[in-house]
Amino acid sequence: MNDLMREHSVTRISKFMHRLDPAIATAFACIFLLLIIGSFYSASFLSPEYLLQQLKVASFLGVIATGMMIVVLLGQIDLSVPWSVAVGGMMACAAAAYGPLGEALAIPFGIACGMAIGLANGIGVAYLRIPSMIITLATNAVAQGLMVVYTGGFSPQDSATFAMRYLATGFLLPGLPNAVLIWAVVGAATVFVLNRTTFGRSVYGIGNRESAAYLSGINTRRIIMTAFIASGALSAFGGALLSGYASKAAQSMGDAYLLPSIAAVVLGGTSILGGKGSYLGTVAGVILITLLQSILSVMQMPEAGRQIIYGVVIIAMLLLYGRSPANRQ
Amino acid sequence: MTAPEKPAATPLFEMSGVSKRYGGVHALENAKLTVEAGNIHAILGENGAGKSTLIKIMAGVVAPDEGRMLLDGHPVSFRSPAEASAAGVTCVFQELSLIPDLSVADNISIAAPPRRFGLIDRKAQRVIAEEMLARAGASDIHPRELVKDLPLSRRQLVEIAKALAWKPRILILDEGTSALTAADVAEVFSVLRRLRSEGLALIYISHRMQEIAELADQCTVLRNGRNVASFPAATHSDGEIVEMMIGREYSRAFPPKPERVAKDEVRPVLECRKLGWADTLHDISLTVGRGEVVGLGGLDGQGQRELLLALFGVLRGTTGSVLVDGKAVTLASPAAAKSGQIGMALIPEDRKTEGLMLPMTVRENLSFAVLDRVSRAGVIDQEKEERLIEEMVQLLAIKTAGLDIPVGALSGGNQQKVVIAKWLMRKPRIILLNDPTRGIDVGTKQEIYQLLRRLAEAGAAILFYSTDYGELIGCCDRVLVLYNGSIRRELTGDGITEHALVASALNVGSENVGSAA
Amino acid sequence: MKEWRYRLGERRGAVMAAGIFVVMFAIYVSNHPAGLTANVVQTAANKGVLLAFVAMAQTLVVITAGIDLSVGMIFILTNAVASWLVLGSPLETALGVMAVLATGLACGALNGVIVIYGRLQPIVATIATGAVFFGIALLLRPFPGGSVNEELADVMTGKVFDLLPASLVALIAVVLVIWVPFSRSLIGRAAYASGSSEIAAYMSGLPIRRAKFTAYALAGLLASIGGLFLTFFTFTGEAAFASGNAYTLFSIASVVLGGVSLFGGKGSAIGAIFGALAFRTIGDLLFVFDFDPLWQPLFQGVVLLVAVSLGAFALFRVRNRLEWFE
Amino acid sequence: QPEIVSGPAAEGDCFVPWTADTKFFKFPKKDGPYRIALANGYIANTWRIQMIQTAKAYAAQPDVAAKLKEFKVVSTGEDVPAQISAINNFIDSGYDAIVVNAQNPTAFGPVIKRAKQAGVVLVAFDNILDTQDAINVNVDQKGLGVLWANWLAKHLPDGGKVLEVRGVAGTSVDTDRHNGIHETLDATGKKWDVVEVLGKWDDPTAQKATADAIAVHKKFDGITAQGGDTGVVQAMIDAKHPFVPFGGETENGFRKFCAKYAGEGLKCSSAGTGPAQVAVAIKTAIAALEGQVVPQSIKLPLAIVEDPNFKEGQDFYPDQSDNFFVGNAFPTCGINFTAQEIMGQSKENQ
Ligand SMILES: Nc1ncnc2c1ncn2[C@@H]1O[C@H](COP(=O)(O)OP(=O)(O)OP(=O)(O)O)[C@@H](O)[C@H]1O
Ligand SMILES: Nc1ncnc2c1ncn2[C@@H]1O[C@H](COP(=O)(O)OP(=O)(O)OP(=O)(O)O)[C@@H](O)[C@H]1O
Ligand SMILES: O[C@@H]1[C@@H](O)[C@H](O)OC[C@H]1O
Ligand SMILES: [Mg+2]
Ligand SMILES: [Mg+2]
Repeated sequence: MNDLMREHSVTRISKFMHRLDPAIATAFACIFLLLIIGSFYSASFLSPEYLLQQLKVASFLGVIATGMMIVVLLGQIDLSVPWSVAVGGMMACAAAAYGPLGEALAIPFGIACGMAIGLANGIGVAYLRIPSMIITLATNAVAQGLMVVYTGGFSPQDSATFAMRYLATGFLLPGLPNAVLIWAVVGAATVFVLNRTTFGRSVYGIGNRESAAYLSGINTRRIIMTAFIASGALSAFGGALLSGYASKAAQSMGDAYLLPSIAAVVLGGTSILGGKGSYLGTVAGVILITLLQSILSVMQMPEAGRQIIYGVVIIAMLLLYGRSPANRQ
Repeated sequence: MTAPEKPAATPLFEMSGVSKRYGGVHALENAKLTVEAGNIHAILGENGAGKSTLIKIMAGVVAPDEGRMLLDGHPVSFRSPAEASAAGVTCVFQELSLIPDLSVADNISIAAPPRRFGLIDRKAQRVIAEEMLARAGASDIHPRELVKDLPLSRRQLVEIAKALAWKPRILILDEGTSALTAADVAEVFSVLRRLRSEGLALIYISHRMQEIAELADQCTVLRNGRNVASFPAATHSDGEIVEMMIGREYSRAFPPKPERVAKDEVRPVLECRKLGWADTLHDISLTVGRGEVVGLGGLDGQGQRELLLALFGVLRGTTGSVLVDGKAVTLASPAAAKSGQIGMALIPEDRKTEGLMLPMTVRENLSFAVLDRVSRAGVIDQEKEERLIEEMVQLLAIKTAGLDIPVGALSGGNQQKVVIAKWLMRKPRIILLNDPTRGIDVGTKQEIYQLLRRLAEAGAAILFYSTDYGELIGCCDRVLVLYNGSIRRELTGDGITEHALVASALNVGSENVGSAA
Repeated sequence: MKEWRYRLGERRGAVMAAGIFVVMFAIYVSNHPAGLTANVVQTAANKGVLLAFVAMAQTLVVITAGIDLSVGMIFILTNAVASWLVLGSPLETALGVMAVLATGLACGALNGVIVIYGRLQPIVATIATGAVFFGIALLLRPFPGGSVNEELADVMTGKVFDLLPASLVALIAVVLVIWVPFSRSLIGRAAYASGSSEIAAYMSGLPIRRAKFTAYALAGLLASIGGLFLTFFTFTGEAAFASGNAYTLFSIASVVLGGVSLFGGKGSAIGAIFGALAFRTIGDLLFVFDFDPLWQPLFQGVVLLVAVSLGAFALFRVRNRLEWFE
Repeated sequence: QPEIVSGPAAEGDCFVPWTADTKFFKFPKKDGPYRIALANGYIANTWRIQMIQTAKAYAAQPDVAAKLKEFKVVSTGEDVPAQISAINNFIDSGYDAIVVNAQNPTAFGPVIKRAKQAGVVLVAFDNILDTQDAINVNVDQKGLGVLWANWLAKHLPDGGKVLEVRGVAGTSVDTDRHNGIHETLDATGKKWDVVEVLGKWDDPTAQKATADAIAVHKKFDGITAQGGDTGVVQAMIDAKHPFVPFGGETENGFRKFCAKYAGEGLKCSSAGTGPAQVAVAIKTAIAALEGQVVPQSIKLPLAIVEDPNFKEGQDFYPDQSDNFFVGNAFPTCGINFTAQEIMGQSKENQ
């Protein structure tokens, strides 16, 4: 009995090592490298406050990139992230205008609105077979249109509720910002879902070969739709957290999350073609992107140089570990 | 012949000392091959013996770890298929190399299209296409048709036509006929014989022994990546050759069929009445009883595949009705078809796109169709999964370096076993098989035949489409021959003969068939 | 008879896009206060052609099953370059134009090298190069400014024989000089082939790398022609991040509207051009209908959504569900 | 087309010439009512939405509406050529005047030419045009920078370490404000250490940039920010950074903070201009069409509120959204909207 269990845990560990592919290890190495480079500029880059601050800010991207990753694993992409984030934040704040009940349901309502966008995306991709790159672009435009109408017409309430603020900036555990805690919970749930559930398996299966998954009796369309709904929900949740962080919601708040979320997912070793990738990689990618942006900002790099370095660093890191195999074996 | 170590002329092509490893697997070890002009050379071996690897090295697709190749006595090494083809070595691959979105004509002249003013001359290209299609015995294919709109068997012919456009000196067919029916094969064979008479060297890989016997001049047998023997054809019997391939004694190919019971004593499990779909299926009525293996015969493309897909819930807008255990069912998706009360399984035709997720692990592929059974509330019970998988791997003797390697790294035959295994894990009551032994070696085929019979004995109802008449004859209790989307004839018991199969497949009276096939 | 079926089939995407465009443009013009005048057509053409160039650029890459998320930034960067160099005497201007085109070509070639030899996924690789191109544009034009040879600009955005928009003529010329030879060359075919099935293309011995490289490089060139026209149209250069991104996204929308498959191997630049013109007309419709200004973005979004969903109707004809996955 | 005349302008209190050298235009008088178009670019932020609401409200005022046959608004997004085309279309369709918030100050040369030929009055506001041939209505962006820097210099007599949160790189607004700040600080002769970060006129971005800067630099003696001010203060609160003098814009959220934390050291100068400048632009267009004399470049007064003068219900609204820009009135022009009148107006109509 005992032996058996030991054997099991051994295989689990070796399985884990098997899964920790070199890409992720390299990504984490790059994080350390960045910090060390930063510390030449100022020792504060290694201070706990700075690191925690980075983790906290990374949490928003982390939550949003989680949704992006699920969709990317399917071999799809979600370009409606910017306005899903904004809708999540704006609608959560809007709900708060409706008394204590509204306030209590603010975050769920924001998430529900994001899920509605995800549902539209999901129906488009799964049932109408419209390429995700284009349907999500269109729903993004529609969401933007709705928010413009809404802002102009309904005298919106846009301050975050106490709960939103607490989730984004408070401390449940001393020393650990709640945002980080939330990201950890979202991350753990995602790892579980991706690795231990039929949904997760199906996501990988569909990402590799949808026709084979379908003929295996998987309801691939429902899985795809669910994944897009999850992505919409996570973007909107990210938006709600972000408005908690800024204590208010604003239209442009999602703009800064689209390209970074894609870059984070891919820097983390997830194949943009789908079917391959692990959440740990996404964590690394998110931290990498956040740190890079922060260090360039603090070093007062002018915007031009910032863009150039940002691009060059991403390419350099991908060249280091993100290359696809050569054709010839 | 007096001094065999010093042949009179240098052979056209020679390779020796060729080794190739994939991780721990020796795909080839010190393999050799000598090819003569005007000669058809068969390479035989079990799945995973290294046949494809050998010819991929010849054709410049795979770089060998060791070894050398001589063409006309001069050392050569090809860095790409194009280089090999330019040197006269052209391969029709086991995996198709046609571009689905381009037309047949575009594909045939793909690498070196005729040009005018530097641009592709489509008129000239069309002329070439028509000529090559004719040489490949496929002049009925329109050169402007897109390849993806052609059925698989036609694509194979286009593939051959394309290879011919290179004007090769050595033409390699790696299971180039595995998707073809007897009639198509006959046509291809006459083409190959003509090419031989024109002085080409042909290398031919097939798992169909009777094809080898009919066609080959020389045979080379591989086992586990090593040469076992090379000998002129007809110097050994089929049985001897098979024993060389599998390295053990070979018993008879097909398990015995049970005594036939009267038709009305068989309890029908699957029944369809007047099933129709688009222009492809018309008024198909059939029953498959408990414990029965019912074959589907006929030329390829007569609706057999669609019939299976219709039963499995893949086709929309079918007419007529399907009954399971006497009750009418609606099959709107594979998910519905595989569900509890119905318990249907479909072993699909193309394992690469329909059966497997090649980059995923053997484990993940095996349990993919039973995820609902090994999970509770959507959470996978890993121990249960493991148990079922191990059982299956043993039952089907799947040869793999582990459960956590990508299934794509297995040989073709073992991949096919994984496809079958993943469905057997559900213990299905109704099993639909779409040409399941394509590309499978005799040993494995035999295992599959036995398995089918065992499953039938255990109560499954089996509907089995095969392009190999021998299989239909050997395995099936009844065979339904399809022609143009309807059942043309039902053969039973001793009435299942090659003669009858061919005759009804061609939709001619049996008296007209004479020596066909 | 059968030949016609094939001929139409080969152009289905482009014909559809042209149809959508014609219908939308007809609605636009018939509601325009000024009606169908040469000026109205010229205005629409000048705006449409810019996107058409960028969409053509995107098409080349998409055909190889890649994607170029930096086209918009190449467009912006070459606009910045042009606002410095396309000036002065005819000779200087000509050299300036060459330099702008060379810049675009170089950007495209860089993308090609990174994607092909670096073996990086085009989506991320071009997100990153896009950042670099934008950074350079910002170095060149920290604020909007610069100028262009105005005579040339007026000619290129004016009318030929007082009737035909010159920009449209230029677009047709570019199609004839770049697209037609490309699509009929071995390289072009290899580009299609590698987009359709890279492994099959490789097995067939096609020059995949050269083809992809050419596609990316020409995409850069086409985007720079767009950048040049942007300069002719605005007389100025600006490192506008938002519009760079917008053009990239619009180019993808145009390509899809134009029947080019994002999975590669299918479609043509002609389709993408009509897709771009149709896409641009969506915006124009706002002008002729009296919408509440705050509802306009929503209207545009909904029209886009409907337009991209049109293709889904073909789905109802699919009778074999496996065709979903092709 | 317009006659260049010498001043003064009609309604001299409202139509204030930018400098002493500013030209004056007198357009040939046209009979009303007029067809006027507003060609907006970017739309998706509160400022612009507020601007469009103000424009509609202004055009609907009875005395204004009486002069208008048609008032049409089109927003073309961030794409300059689309805006150019929209203006061309307005010209071709015979509009009398076009009011524009230009997506790019230098790109409208050809359009200006065409408008001139067609006798169309072109008025730019907010993001104005680099030209002498169209009317510009704007606030003094550089002056805003100067104002903020003076505020800091006043509160930090010995100089010190200042955080400057900038706007969108490459825009003239950002550059002008930045130059104003630096020239003024340099002129004090004190020792200033200015740390620049990019806030992109966006609260979360500004907040993150500020948080990073605080984490690394620990302490600043003063802060100036253009846009995103609410986020900047929020970051200070989160990082427990002591409150310091602050020169910023006019967001309601920012002003709420200024009022609340004034006692703890958040000494604010809040200045800028409301989206109501669109109304001044429309007013100018009408005046020009009526043949009145107007300056080519009109300088709008800055709406300035400084510590300790933040008055609830006038300078800020505790119960209202953080996002809107307070100071939506130009009393000298007879334009007296309050922001929540604008943002709330359709709610009543629902
Ligand atoms: N790309 C690869 N990676 C890892 N192992 C491989 C690869 N290709 C082939 N192998 C292994 O090399 C061995 C020989 O495979 P090969 O495909 O040559 O067999 P084959 O004789 O053609 O079999 P079949 O009749 O099934 O096609 C097999 O064990 C296979 O698993
Ligand atoms: N993609 C193709 N595949 C096969 N044959 C083709 C293809 N395109 C053209 N052809 C054939 O090539 C010949 C002449 O080509 P040509 O370029 O004139 O094309 P076409 O038939 O006139 O059609 P198109 O309208 O595309 O030019 C014709 O016989 C035509 O049928
Ligand atoms: O003037 C700016 C306006 O153009 C922009 O839309 O919002 C912020 C303002 O400062
Ligand atoms: Mg093989
Ligand atoms: Mg077949």
